[in-house]
Amino acid sequence: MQRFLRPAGMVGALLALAGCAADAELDTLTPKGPDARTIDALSDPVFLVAGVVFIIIFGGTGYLWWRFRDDHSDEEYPEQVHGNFRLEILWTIIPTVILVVIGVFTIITLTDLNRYEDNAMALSVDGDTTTWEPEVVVVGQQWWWEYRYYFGGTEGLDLSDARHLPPADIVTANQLVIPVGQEIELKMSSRDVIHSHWIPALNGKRDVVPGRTTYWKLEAEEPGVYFGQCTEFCGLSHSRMRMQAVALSPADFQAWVDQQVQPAAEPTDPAAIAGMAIFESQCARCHVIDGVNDETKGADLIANAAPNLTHLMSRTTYAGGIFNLYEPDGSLDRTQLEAWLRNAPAEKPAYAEGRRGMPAMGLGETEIDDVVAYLETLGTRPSMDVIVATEVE
Amino acid sequence: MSTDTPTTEATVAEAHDDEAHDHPTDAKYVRIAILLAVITAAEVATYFVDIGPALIPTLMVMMVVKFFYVAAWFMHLKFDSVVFTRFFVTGLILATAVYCIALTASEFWSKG
Amino acid sequence: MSSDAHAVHDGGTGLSNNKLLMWVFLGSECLLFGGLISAYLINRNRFGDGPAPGDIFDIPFTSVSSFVLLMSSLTMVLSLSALQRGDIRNNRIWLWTTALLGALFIGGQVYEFTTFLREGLGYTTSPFSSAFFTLTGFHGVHVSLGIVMLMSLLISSYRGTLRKENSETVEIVGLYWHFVDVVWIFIFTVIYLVPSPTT
Amino acid sequence: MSEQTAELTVGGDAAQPLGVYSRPKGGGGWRDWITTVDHKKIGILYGGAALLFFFVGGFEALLIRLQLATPNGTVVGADLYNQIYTMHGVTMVFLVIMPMAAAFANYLLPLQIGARDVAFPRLNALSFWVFLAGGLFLNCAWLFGDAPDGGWFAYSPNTGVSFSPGHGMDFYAIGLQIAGIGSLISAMNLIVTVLNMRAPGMTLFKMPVFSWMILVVQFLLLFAVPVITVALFLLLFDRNFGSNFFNPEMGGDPLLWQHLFWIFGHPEVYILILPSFGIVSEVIPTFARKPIFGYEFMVFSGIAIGFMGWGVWAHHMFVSGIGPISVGAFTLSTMFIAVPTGVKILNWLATMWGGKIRLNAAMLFATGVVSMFTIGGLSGVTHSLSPADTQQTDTYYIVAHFHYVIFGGALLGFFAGFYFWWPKVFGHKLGETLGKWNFWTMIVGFNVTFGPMHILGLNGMSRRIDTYSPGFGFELWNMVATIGVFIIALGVLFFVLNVILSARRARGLPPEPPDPWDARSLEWFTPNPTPVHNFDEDIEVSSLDEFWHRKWTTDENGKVVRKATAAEVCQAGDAENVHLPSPSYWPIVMSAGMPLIGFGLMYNLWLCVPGAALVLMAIYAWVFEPPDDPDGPFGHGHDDHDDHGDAEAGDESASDEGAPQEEAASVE
Repeated sequence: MQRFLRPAGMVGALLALAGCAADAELDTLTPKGPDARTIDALSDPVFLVAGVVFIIIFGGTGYLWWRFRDDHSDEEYPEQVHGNFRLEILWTIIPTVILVVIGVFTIITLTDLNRYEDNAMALSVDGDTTTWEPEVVVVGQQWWWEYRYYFGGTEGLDLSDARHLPPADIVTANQLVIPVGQEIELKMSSRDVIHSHWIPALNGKRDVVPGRTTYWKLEAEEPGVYFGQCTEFCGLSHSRMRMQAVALSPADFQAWVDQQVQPAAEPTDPAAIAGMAIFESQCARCHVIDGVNDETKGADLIANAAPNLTHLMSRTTYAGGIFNLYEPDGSLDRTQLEAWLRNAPAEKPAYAEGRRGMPAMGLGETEIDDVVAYLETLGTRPSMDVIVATEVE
Repeated sequence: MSTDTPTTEATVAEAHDDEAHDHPTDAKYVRIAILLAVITAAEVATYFVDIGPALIPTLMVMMVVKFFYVAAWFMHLKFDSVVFTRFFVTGLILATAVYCIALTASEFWSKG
Repeated sequence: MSSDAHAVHDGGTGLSNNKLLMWVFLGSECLLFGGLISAYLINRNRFGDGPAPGDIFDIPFTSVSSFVLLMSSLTMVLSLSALQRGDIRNNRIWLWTTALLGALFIGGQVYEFTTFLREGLGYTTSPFSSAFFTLTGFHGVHVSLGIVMLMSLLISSYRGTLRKENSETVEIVGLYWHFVDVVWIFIFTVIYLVPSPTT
Repeated sequence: MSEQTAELTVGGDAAQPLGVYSRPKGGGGWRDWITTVDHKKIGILYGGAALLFFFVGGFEALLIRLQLATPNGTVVGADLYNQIYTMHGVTMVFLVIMPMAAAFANYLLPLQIGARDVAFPRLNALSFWVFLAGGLFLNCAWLFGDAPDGGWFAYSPNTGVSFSPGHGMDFYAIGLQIAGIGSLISAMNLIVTVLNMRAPGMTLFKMPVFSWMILVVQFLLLFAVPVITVALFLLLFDRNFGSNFFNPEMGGDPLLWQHLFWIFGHPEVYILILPSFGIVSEVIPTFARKPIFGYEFMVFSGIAIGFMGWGVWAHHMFVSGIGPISVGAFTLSTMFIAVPTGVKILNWLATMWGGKIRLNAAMLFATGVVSMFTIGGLSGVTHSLSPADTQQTDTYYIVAHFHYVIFGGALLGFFAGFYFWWPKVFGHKLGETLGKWNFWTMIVGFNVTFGPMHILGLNGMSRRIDTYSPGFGFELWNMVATIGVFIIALGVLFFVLNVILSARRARGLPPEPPDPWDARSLEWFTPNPTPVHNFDEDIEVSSLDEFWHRKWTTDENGKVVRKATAAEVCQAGDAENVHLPSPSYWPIVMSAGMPLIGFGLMYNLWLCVPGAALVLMAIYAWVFEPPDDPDGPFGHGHDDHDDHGDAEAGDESASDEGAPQEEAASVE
């Protein structure tokens, strides 16, 4: 990730320190999109005002300690002052005025953030050119994110039962792929408990609530990868529910779409064929691979869904965005993936016995090798830029 | 919320006088009850007679009138110390305001 | 009522502690019932596949039981008025009547609940059903507690300890009773009479 | 419970002979404590219990910080971590700050208004024992290996039975319900006390600011507790009886929980902080040796905070998907609650201005509150801006904010109160040297712990995460915060040492003479420690700071001159034959039944039977308990706690045939 050194002294020493932190991919003070920038433009001056007020009060207290300490130089009693009406009115009015000013700007910003653009972009889907008003359906569940793309629009899409959604053109997990420079509208819901979708460099957070639809938006100014984290406590593995927004140039985005709308390729390698059989008998109870099974049968989980694996290899993280799929040199991180297949709950806490999270599948070592061989056939590896930028620890 | 004492003192004296002399008679209570019964009958009548868009306001007015009569006469708020009224009314207003705001935020009025 | 300087001075309201306590408590109860009523209102059109409120409410029946509860407020105030006159006999009669009217109301509620159950509206059927039973159930528990208080008053009356000078006790029980009644006035209008969603 | 007990005012003369109903007969030692109805002893009990829970909650905090000291921490697992942070929050809010405020309120409020006791002494004892029962019940969850793990805010549906299938959230719902009963009873009792029991001449606007703040808090409790009661009932019914309030699968609405919880939860914030504001408003004038600046403004700003506190709850829900209009409205209401708070801070500073400040431990803590709370208040303003809040909420920035408010505001204020009123309660002062060590370690440790959390939060560290990965820039400041928490622990240790050592030093010495601080309010009229009957005789109050005005006056040049020494002004505390309310067994018995009912709801409904039986027996016995114990240490006659007020009772007993009868007040 790029480092961003904020000009020191702008909002006082404390916040400068905050901005200086290395590798701060979740930093809220380094906006990379217009929405986050709008928020930043509102909060920075307020931090400044708050800092000044604090220095006055803190310094004032220290000054009073020193100036009016009882030095026992005489026995005189201080004058008994009971109050001053004018002063009281003054220091009621001054904060009020400050807050009115801040309030006006806040409401303006709030209105800005709730205004959704009517943007559209041309997109070729399966050979047909359509006009896509960029929007993505976001579904949270314990403990990963699903992103669903409906290129025909989401008019009339009912998210009140997110466990049963109509088939989408693209279903992916944990990495929200977006075209750069477009405002993306997010329609969000949850399949189990409340989660919160937050990509700090692009915009603030918004809860996803089961049974309801919440709306949010984000836009990236530059191609790149922007980290996010679920921020509403959602149970056991709340801390292990992360995501990334991957912003691509329009051409790269089109290329990505072209890949994603394809069903999975038939495996040819014998190990991969064996792996596919294991997938069908074991994994297909929960996971979907387009061309092998589909969502209609439902997953054997409370949330009724597990990540769609059709283009697994086009993503760079898995298990709620906490493991790298690739080594820094671009090769598959076999060790981690095998450990995950061997005993998932040991790698990431989950209530598998309560049908939440991936259980230990009880696969033998050869079976694991076969499944890995099959998974490797699913989707195309992304560019090295993306692999390096998305790496998590 | 607060009770400023001088007025309280006066009201207390009044209240005590009331208790001694001006307490409503049983006949008065019965008349109130008949009034309440009549209003209830009118309320129930709205179930059988369609009065259009005036229905909910009418019901609310009748409800408030009943509420008021029970509180003022049967609960003696009309005669007792204003302190009691303040407690009750504070609770009522607070509950009404807070829950109406909560219902508004839950889009009850538009989707109810 | 003497203007005893000790009893009424700047340091207090001069009001009875017990009565003040009851009023303070009733102020607090407004927030309790407000919460339950709001929970009902938010859920009243969430009846799922179960019966809808507009289809299942029996307004004529509920009107009768509401009327019964309303009249129990009259008998309650008459019992207090009797005791304040020192009329123990009428005090007991009216206390009995109040308790019986209260019991009749509870009986009506039990009947209403069993009818609803028969018609497929169980406690777990839908958010509407849960909210309805919770709200009216809480009110029913309040009425029942009121009946227990009335019976306690009657017991102490028959033991000879409920006399004119304790009339404040009856008054305080009465405040509670009337409060439960005004809550029902509210519930009857807002929950029953205001047209409810139907399927 | 209170509604029945308040009502069953049944004459008791015919019912007395049965042995079970006799009042406890002294007995001394622990028996005095469990049957006491003395507001001072109850206050000490509240304080002791709160300190005990403070150590429990503090231990949980240490574990949290150890787990987060380094990335990928392995001190505790995710499951245990979620239980620990939930219980840390619940414990500190409901079992430490609230009861500690109740400790100060119980001990000092009657003294500050010149009363012998509260209006309903037995209800007072009941509220303590019920609180303790709730607190112990909650912590029993640890013994069952199944502590609540849904956060103190318990957002549904994560706390529903599908996602939290153990009994943890039942412990939460029932435990808080029980503790809530205690708070509600206490609130009603103290409101009646303030309204009816003030000393002659003490109008409401001659009450000290502390008493005022306690009164405001009781109103907040009175109206806020029923809201959480509703919420907890609905949660309990959802979990145990299959109702659908918060279950989205059946069409229920998780946001209903949030509304109910925060309608309670935001007034709760002021419930936590206002008592401390009251304490600071007593300590600063005493040690600056000036009256509180702008008394009326202090009182009205407290009332305004209490009032406005009802209109801001949805700022906890800015990102929950409520509409933009709601967000805008709550943004504005939240911002302007800063105004009365600012008025308070400036008035404290103005009180110090021109004073002669004695910087002892109590004053250090009080001024510590002023500056630390300011930080919390200002960070509060930054997230009242709802757009900014979408970046800040649910991060460590919020954790920093509310610790500056609750630790830097409420808790430091309580420490100021300890140092200030310790001689009043225990007859000796706490040591100054250790006191200063206590202050400086705590304030340094506090800032080292929570200061960095501002940075962590703005750097994007989420709340309620059991671990974090390296590479986000969280390592340094988490380590610093963990070091800080041990400095706080050291500060607490200094306090404990101070308590022990100063008690040892005071052993065998005569108690501290009255008025060790040249104080201003009524509680210092009595000797130290406070005699059991509080005041020998009623104090005629003619002004705010009555005690000070009896000692000092101004001469013709406007100079303050002494007119009497404290020893001349104070009462001797040796009055005899003062009728005091008799102790009672039933408050503790009644509260013992409640956890049994709770366990019954969770494990086996039959357990509810003995629980309910205990409660009912206690209510029955409570009602028929004789008004007094002729053999008791306090002489006989009627309970004397209604000596101001309750005109009816007095009139009746005087007017009628003179038959022995129980006063209404004694039945509470």
